[in-house]
Amino acid sequence: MAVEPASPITTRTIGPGAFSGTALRGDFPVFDAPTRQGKRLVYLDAAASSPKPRAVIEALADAYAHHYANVHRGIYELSEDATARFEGARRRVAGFIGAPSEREIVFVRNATEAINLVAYSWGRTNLSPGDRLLTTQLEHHANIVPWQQLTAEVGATLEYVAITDDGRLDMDDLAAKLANGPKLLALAQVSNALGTINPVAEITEMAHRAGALVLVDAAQSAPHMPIDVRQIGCDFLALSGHKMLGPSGIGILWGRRELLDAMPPFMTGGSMIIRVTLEGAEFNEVPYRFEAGTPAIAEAIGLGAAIDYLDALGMDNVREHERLLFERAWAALGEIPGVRRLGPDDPDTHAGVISFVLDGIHPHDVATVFDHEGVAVRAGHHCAMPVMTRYDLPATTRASFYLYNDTDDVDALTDAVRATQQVFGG
Amino acid sequence: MAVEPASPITTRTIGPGAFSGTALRGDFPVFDAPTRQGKRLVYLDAAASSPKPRAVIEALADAYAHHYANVHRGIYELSEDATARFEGARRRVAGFIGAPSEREIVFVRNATEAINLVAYSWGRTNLSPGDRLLTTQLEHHANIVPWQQLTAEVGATLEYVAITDDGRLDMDDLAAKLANGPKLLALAQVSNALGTINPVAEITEMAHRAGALVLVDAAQSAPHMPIDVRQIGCDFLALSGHKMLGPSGIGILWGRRELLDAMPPFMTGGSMIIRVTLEGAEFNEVPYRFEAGTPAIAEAIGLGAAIDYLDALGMDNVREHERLLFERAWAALGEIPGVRRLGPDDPDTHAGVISFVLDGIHPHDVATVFDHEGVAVRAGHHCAMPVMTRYDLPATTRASFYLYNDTDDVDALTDAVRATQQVFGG
Amino acid sequence: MDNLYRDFILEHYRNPHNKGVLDPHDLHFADSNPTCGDEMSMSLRLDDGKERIADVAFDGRGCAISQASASILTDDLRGKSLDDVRAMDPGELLDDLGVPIGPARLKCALLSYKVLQGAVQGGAVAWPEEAEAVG
Amino acid sequence: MDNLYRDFILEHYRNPHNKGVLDPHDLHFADSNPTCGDEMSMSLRLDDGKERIADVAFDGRGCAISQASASILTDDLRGKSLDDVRAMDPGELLDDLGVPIGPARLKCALLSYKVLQGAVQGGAVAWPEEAEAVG
Ligand SMILES: Cc1ncc(COP(=O)(O)O)c(C=O)c1O
Ligand SMILES: Cc1ncc(COP(=O)(O)O)c(C=O)c1O
Repeated sequence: MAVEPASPITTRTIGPGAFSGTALRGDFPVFDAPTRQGKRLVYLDAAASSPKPRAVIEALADAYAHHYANVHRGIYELSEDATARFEGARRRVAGFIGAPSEREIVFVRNATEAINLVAYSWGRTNLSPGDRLLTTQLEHHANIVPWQQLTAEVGATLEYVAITDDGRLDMDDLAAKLANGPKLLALAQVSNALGTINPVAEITEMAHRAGALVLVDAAQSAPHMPIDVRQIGCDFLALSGHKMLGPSGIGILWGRRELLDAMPPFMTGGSMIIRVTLEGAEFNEVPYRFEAGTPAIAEAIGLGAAIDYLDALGMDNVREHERLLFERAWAALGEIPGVRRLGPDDPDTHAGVISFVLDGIHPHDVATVFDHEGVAVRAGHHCAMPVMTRYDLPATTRASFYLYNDTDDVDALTDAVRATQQVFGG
Repeated sequence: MAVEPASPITTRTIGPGAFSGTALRGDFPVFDAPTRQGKRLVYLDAAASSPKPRAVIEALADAYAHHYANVHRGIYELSEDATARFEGARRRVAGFIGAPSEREIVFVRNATEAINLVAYSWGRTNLSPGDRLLTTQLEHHANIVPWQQLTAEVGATLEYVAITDDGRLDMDDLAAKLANGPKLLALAQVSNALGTINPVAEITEMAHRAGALVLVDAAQSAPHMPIDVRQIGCDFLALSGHKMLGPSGIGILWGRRELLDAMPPFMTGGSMIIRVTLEGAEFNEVPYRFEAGTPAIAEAIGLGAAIDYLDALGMDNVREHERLLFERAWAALGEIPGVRRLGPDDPDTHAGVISFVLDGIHPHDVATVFDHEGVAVRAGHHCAMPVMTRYDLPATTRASFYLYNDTDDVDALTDAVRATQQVFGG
Repeated sequence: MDNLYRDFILEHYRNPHNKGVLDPHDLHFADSNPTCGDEMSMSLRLDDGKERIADVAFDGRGCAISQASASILTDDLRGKSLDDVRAMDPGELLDDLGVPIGPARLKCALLSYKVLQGAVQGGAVAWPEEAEAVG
Repeated sequence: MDNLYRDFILEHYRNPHNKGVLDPHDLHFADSNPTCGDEMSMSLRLDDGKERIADVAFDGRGCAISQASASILTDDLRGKSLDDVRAMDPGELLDDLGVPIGPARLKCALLSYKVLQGAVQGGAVAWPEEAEAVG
């Protein structure tokens, strides 16, 4: 692979009606400079966190430079301005995920905190000894460990839906475990370790029929495809801003208003109260009840800017773009001997995340050679150790696509695989 | 007050050996533009949140533009770079507060989360029915409500150290309540509602003799004076980055290593585990055990830049600067009839935060007239309702100084008081 | 101070109309402004048909905006039917105040409206949308 | 690939020295790399005075760096006193590897050192500072 000029802006379009990933790279300053080895940066780690477009960085800097003050209680121009922008971001998020009301949008740090909030607040109020919770074997640790802690604390039982050899949820097992009457099913819409897209709308319907609430971990789906909580029908949804072009330190819990209204606070302190006496406190309405202390003000505003950027492209187009990259990469990797790809074959149920292993080469070594080639991928258990256990692997290498990737990046990926095999094979 | 040119950079120095607040305003872009009313912005609300210097905004933008990736597990240049900068910020924070090791620095969202973390993790492990906890009547809600929730949950008792008419802790009452054997004393180093500086080193010694651990809420002290956890001798310390020139969404819990080591996790998920199976999880070392999920990466780096800015000025100088502003403002307000000032007279025990009420004028109306004059102050209960109750006030107006303020700002404050009295008196 | 606090706002603040508690009363409700903790109560006496407002009073301490707003709002209530009150538009009250109310003060200006609605609807109501925008 | 994976690293990876479990043994310890979950164990047989290492073996699956590092480290242990082992400098092992180890791979390179220290010190030890820097 030759060294290419930084962020070449072309008008080449990938796929009908979609945009050019090559051109979009010009929006992301991280692509301006070559890597230490003088290579063009091929960033294939969106699933861990995404680069930020200039529009988001500038929105953040502008918020800090000219519109920053603490929110909600300041009777002066700057605070009113900051508050209006912060609450405007909440409305943008509501629109992005189809929430009926922005009052259902709780700002948290990340998807992990969103899930912990539900586990602590909903879980400790609604779970009794002997109750069941259901999650799946393909979850990120963020959607496993909080439920393990919760069920251990209250004496409830946690069950896991099994996964098939090609990384899909085993729907028979799901039906069987729903029949055990869990109070809640927590599952990812897209697996970060396998790329699997779960049919969350269908599953939610099954779960509701069985009397279970449904929490959807949208950390890997919200950045990459259109999301509509009404269409999914779920009860809670969690996402992270940093995976969808937004700042770090900001994430979202969405919950149905009537559920949130009935939930006690998680963290307590300023802003989330109505009245405090030495005897006790009276709590504010949702979503404020769940936002104790000074929130990530500018980061929420930055997330709003990220949503504007995504909306301008169109989430349908983003999904279509990544599907094409997936298809090409999946096929190309399939042609290289010694490559084992994980997850489903069908592009309808596989997002732009490809986990793979190279025969006889440890994924850490793969990533090191890739890095040398300018290709940034992740290697490890991807915070999904039960998936690794399921396939008896210590780790995998994972390439994940986003809107700034193009077919050159797919070629870089397969070139890097060959280069790695050469180092270790020759 | 006449309209002044934006951020006049002068070399006038306030106080011997200190810096010029007037000159420093040039570092803060928020002072570049006049207010809606065409006035020079006189920002007297640092206690709620501080403006950001260009150096911090640029460090943030640079981190996002050129050094951003997820941390800790990426085997590629960008992630290694981001991780080194993120962990470098942790070391900077440790140095800033005199922590023996950066392993004792836990990144959280804000002081509120820091206190909640201790209440959930230390509190639920170490508190039994009948135990006592001690806090004070001058605390921010963030240092009251988590303890109310905790003690209610475990059946323990929460007591409050009384405050004197001039807003100091009643040391006899403190001694008496320590004699009741509380497991922990949680108190602010500086009251955000009264400006009182508590003698936390002396109090920690008293508490330790009585067998109580001590949590110091340094949200209002860390930005304004030198802090050294070894000199204070406390066991936990909480602070918020956004009040000390840093980004929103980042704060710190410091705790003694042996205490943190013995505490169970608070939130759970990625990064904070060593191993996850379907049966359970094994948790990582501190501080990672307490940092579930993707942290506020760039915000931590921004906090590091804020600390660099403060270190360059010298925290002793910052304190001295604010003491002079306090003395001048306290005296000037004292000369205006109809002004009641709260908190101690002695500048050694009063930080640059002045809470006051104007006879017959509601603090909300005061703040509105001030806003009209370009003077940003806070009006309300300052998330310290028990303080309001103690002095039988619905609210106060609060002016709080920082390093970019100067004597012109003190004059603007007294001018605004007179203007308010004119509106309501005439 | 231009029109920030018009004379008539200050006049209502200094000498509020309809201040106190009606005893006996048919309806009573109290609520508070979460941003400052100020509380306000309202007591209403109805006519014999229990359909229209015969008399009204408000009580509680607060800022000039909230006190003037309550004074102005209550001045206008006698003779109104409960249905009319339920249908009242909060925007009209803002207009009646006649001064620009910044977003941070909207809850001050609309606390009286919220308390009145609580009284005639038999329980706490949500803040009008105007006052929600900024939390 | 320049010097990223020198031939002798790959040689140690493909044909590791001292691989397996000594049975019986005097000391045994296992630990893992939290960033990837890779586990490694080490078993040691001591001389009659229980002072010096008579034989050593490591076991576990892992990347080329961790396997080569364990292979190289264990090659050098026979005859060393336990005190010498306790005093070993992790930096020397990094030098012995002879390839640049990026910060993210330091734990891979030093896992064998950590496991060895755990074995001779009778319990898990902290990561060497070199490997701490980047969490
Ligand atoms: C004394 C004190 N403690 C705690 C807090 C809470 O800080 P944060 O809202 O950043 O969590 C504040 C903020 O006003 C404070 O002044
Ligand atoms: C499916 C899934 N859920 C949850 C998370 C946790 O996200 P965060 O670390 O932002 O909390 C991730 C992040 O990798 C993820 O991929």
